[in-house]
Amino acid sequence: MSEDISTQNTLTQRNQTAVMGPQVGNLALKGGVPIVSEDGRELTTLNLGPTHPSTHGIFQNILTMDGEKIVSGVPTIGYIHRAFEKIAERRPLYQITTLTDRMNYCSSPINNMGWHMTVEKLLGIEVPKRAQYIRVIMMELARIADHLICNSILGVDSGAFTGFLYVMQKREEIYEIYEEMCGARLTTNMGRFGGMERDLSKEAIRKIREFIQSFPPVMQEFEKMLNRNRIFIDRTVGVGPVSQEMALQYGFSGPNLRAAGIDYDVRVMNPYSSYQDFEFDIPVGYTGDTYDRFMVRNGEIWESFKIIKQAIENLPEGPFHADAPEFYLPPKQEVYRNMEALIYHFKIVMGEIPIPVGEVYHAVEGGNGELGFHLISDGGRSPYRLKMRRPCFIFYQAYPEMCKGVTLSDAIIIMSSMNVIAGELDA
Amino acid sequence: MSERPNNIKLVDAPDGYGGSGFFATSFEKVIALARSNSLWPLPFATSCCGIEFMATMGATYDLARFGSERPSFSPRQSDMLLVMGTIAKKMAPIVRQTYIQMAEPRWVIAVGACASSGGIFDTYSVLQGIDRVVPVDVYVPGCPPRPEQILDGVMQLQEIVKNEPLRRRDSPEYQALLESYGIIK
Amino acid sequence: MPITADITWYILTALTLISALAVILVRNPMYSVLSLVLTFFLLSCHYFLLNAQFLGVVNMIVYAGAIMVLFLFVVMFLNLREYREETKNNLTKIGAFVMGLAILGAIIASIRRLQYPMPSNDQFNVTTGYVETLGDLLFRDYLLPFELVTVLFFIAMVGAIIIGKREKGERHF
Amino acid sequence: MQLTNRSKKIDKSEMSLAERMYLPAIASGMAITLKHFFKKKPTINYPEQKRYLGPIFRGHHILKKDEAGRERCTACGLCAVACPAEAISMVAAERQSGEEHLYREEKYAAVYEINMLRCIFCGLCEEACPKQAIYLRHDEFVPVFMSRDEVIYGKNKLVENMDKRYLREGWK
Amino acid sequence: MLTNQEIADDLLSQFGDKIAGFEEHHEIMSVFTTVETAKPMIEYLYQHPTFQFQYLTDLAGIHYPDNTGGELSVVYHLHSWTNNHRIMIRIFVPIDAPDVPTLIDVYKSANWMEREAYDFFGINFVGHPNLIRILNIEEMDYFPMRKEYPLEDATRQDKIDALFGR
Amino acid sequence: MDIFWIKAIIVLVIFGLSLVVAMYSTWAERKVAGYMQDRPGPNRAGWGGLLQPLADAGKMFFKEDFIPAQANKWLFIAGPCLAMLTALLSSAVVPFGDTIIVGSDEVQVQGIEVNIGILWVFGIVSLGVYGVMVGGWASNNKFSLLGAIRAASQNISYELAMGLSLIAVIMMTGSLSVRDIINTQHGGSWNLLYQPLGFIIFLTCAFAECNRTPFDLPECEAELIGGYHTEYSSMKLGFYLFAEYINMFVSSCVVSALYFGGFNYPFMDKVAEALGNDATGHNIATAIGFGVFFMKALFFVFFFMWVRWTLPRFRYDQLMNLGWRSLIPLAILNIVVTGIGLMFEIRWFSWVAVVIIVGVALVQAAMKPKAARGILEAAPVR
Repeated sequence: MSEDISTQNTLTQRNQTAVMGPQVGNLALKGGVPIVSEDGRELTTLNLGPTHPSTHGIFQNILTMDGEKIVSGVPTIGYIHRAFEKIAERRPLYQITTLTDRMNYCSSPINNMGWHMTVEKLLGIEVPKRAQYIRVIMMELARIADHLICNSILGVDSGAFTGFLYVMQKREEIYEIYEEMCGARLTTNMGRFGGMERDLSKEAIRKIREFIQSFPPVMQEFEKMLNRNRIFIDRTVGVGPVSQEMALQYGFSGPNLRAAGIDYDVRVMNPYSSYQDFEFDIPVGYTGDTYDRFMVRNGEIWESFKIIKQAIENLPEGPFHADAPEFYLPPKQEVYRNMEALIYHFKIVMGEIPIPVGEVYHAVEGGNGELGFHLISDGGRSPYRLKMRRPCFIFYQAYPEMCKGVTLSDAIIIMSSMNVIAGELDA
Repeated sequence: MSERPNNIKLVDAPDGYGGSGFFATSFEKVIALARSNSLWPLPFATSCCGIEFMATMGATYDLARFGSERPSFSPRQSDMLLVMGTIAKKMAPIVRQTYIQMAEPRWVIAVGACASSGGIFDTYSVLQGIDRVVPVDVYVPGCPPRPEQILDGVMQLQEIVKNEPLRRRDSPEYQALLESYGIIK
Repeated sequence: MPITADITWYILTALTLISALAVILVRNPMYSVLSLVLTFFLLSCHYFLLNAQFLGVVNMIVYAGAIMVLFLFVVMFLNLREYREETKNNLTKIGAFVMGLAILGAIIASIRRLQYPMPSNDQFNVTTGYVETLGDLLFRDYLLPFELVTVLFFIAMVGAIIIGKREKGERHF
Repeated sequence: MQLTNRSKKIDKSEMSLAERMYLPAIASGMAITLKHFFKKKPTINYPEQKRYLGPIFRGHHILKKDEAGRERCTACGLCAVACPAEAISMVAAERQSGEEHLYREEKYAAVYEINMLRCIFCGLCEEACPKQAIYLRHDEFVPVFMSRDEVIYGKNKLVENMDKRYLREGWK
Repeated sequence: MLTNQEIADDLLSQFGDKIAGFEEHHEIMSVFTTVETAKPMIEYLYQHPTFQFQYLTDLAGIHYPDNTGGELSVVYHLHSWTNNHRIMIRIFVPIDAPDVPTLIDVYKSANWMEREAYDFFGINFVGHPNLIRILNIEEMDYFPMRKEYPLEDATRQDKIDALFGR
Repeated sequence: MDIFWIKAIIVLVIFGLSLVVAMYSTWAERKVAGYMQDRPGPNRAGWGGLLQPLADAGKMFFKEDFIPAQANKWLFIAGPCLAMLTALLSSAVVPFGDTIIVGSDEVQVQGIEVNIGILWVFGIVSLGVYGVMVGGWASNNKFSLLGAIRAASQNISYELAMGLSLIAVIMMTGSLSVRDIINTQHGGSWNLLYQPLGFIIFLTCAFAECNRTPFDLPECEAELIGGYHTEYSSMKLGFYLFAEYINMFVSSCVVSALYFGGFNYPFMDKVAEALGNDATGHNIATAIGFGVFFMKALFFVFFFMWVRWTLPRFRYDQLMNLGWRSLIPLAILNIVVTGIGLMFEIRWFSWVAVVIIVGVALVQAAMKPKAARGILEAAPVR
């Protein structure tokens, strides 16, 4: 691997045709001979990505096309490979939270909480009920934000830009709630092992209640603009269907799987963080086409909304973090007064707390499906091996099969309805 | 219709010679002013910062106020390359090619820690700052930066553009700069 | 302004001839098609000059606007480099030359035998080229041929659709 | 495949003839956009208007002084260790006699540098600091940079100015 | 409700001495087995009428440099949705000949997961149709997740390593 | 003053007007989009962003002019020129107002009055596609080529339906001259009242001819980046964008002339009477008519934008289906119904078709409860 890319001589003529990305020589015209299909049609190669506007994250698809019909697609990923798993092997556990932030950046709280729960499982910490409820609220807000982005971007890719900006305002409100909770909008670094880093403030509760008030009309408006619009229906129904067998084979999970009609949801199958306390349904689709995916996400937004409402109504009193002094940072005042607290403080920050040797797998229902953390600890300050099960990475491999035989426009809609998040895809 | 806030700072007219019915100014300044108010972005969004850029484009912050809401995904048509998010070493040649394909005058904003310096991703696969492959005009810190900061970056770039002489792109200094990046015109 | 009209006519005719020659002399088929479009456009201008606006516009819509678009459509898909290297042996060249001469002779012969009606200023009727006159003619004097032609076109259209439908395989567009 | 009893099918009913004719959906969509046309805009005119970001927003770093104007930092290095981006570096020095009015503890940071482009504003340094010396301000951003040379902030830019003390204010 | 014991008993009766042992971590059982048995075992679990482990949750490679003769490990993480039960199957291969049969014909999703494991650890999945690097550039000549590579970016200039704890 | 010069001035004014309108359409588009999306749009360059078009133009003129290495240089340049030329030519026959009286001459406020005016617009529009096709082909880029192909087939297909829907109007008027068509609508009898179906078809086709959403397939951002103008930079791109806005303005003018009475407005006779019969009064009345026409046209420009920021776009085959399978049969139906109406001299007869269609839809919606309907399935193609 070359260290200094600036000296690489990959230079092309400046006024070369603007293909969006590098020409992939071996897959384009082979030695000037056009690619010909079985029945003698001359095929073209279209290089979609890595910087094509519809590849929201960054991945490349080299499509072989017959006119506007796609014959085959070869996806290339790894354009923002950041080696999360390698970095995690030399970071103390609490610093890995910042890495999980950047994995599925549309719903970082879910990733944060998933990671915290994994570690809590390893350390054997029992999280108090209030903290669990706060986590649920944050996770469901994150799910709403995630699905809002996906669905509104699907609108953008099909040409309806305006709905995107309507729901974006609501997403902005969700970010304000995060900000009240942890001080950042997107990469939240929210929560700590054993609970939350701070309680829900009055302002945060006010904002959540305000959100509950103001969200439904906007969402209804968004649905009204697209759900029963024939142009949209025609664009999406029957496009990129995924059968149940195919979904199982390709390891689908999350909304994309449920669109195919399988009601697998980690929140229901393996409830974590008090999800068993809440009443909600699992929206499922029929044939797993783009319309189903869209509608399932819409349905999930409403379900999440229901959960948030229940959680904020029944928010239990009590502490917002576990009583685990060796893992949870003591309050700053304690650090001055209490010698023990000071020692713990230093030990926690330095990562010197002994971690039990062992292994744990914990999965949460992320924005895109089962988000799992497989943590193997050898007792050191950082994980021996941390394998993240990233749903996007697994189901995106079905994309070439899904876009076979459809038109270019369909391929793009399928891509955005799958909600492939590059950070999660490439890790 | 909503009332217009009165405190919006409009662009001041450039210095020039006013008279009854005419207003002469340095042509160069007018063009620079025009350019600065019509910076069409090429969003090179790879990760988190791209999501914040969406927020910047959105109703609450509205990049359109600065005349830069027309995202042109074709490098030919854009004026500023907004690199948002981590640039892996696999991606670096593509950033560079996109930059090469852009028509002059072109500017680059590195948005966020990852694009500016690699951020927390101090690993084998991540490029430690895009200024190793393309010249950068403005760095915006933050991970991701708030929309306000992205707007700050755009306004800073407007300032740069406003003060850029028309002939800068032909100057030997600029050629030398490009050459130091191995970009031949 | 008869003199202006004359000058216009000469310029137009020259341009028409040049573009018509360009159609066959230019090697790049793309240019060739575009010259043909230009030729049609200039021919339409001739019609306008003759006060036959309807014919002119229809010529423009049908030939320049629709048929030539399809031509261009086809040419756009051609791999131009292939056709340039097409070799022509002497036999075809001689054949082409002979054929061309024969056609030229036929044209000259037919033109020579033609009787030109000479229009005079007092016979000139402004409304001759108008669509009303044309409509009157078509739907009164020539109703039968007109209807026959429409039926013919209709049959051709149906035939084209049927042939197009017979394409094998899935949808292609 | 039915795994739970909580599944709920989505609405995917056949289009009615009215929906098939495009126009009703188009009309209702256009009514929505027109309604928004006359709505009050939530836009914040940023450089002129600034939003209050909440009391715990993680912005510009600041090295606090105590009431007497002495630096709180004791150069223990916890913040540097806690930093996932490894953006903080410092050089510790012993406090000399006569410097008691400058530094609160016996040890202080002679050099304290943060690489602002590396920093990811995660707030872990603030949490790690046992002396409550480093904070992330809620009311100020790190400005944008125009060159790589200015991105490393030393103590001159980080230490609190006693004339304009930083206070973390809650919601009014 | 399926228990780990049932599965263990069933597997023992089916594969007997091919199983090197069992381990249980937080309710998920790991089955240690040999490279040759892994695939038949997974196929067996897939087709078993009651177990129905039809979902491949994850496939992870791990590097144990100290475990001579079995430096590289592959963990298959299976999930039976109908029973809502998870199980892990682990195998060890020597680093000199890391040949593991591919699972693509059982689970299509194994395709990229195996490519990722190859990319990170250099595990050679025999029978994989397209075993090339997936996340890293193809010219790379080492396997980055192996423990011997610290792999911080060597070109980083703005860091001081002198501080303790790093 | 010579009548020639008056005419020349009028032509120049119309020419300049379409340019200015096109220029400010770009501003209006951004403003309209902004306001519909709850944001203010450009407001820094001049008051309310009014200098935004100038800023864009200033920038574009001084941007590097780029010709890709493998592109066909001459055609690459010819593309935007053709687009601009055809866009500007089409406004020649649009009557912007009644006549003005200068001295003893009565001059029509119009570029040229020809008796086949509407066909002229039509012919020029059909040539307009060359700009897009040539530019897209010459760029030597696959995205551009796809855009060009889409543009060509879309324009040809929708021209048909457009022409057919027009025929009904022509049948009612008995003239191809736009001025005649406007004049028959005098006194509030706008064609819209007699040709509702034709109007909808014509408007839809106008959208398609202008490549506007929901028919903006040739340049749709999400799929083809910029379609035919992907490779264009600087003012060549400006020409393309400009041509689109001029086309939009001209088609708005044509729609308001054909279906909305052009410069006619209610009680215009009374207004004209009040203003008096002399030259000044007549000219003022004409000016009011001109203003009314302009407002109508601008409303349609706004309408174009309104639709663009509301609807998703079609897919290529759906677009073709809509054109060939829905609009053309409907247009033919409209012609037949109108013809029957004309035979018995019932001018509003084509409402019958509309009423029947709406009635059937209502009955069907009432008969079938939602639950009884089946599941949406993909429409079989072909």
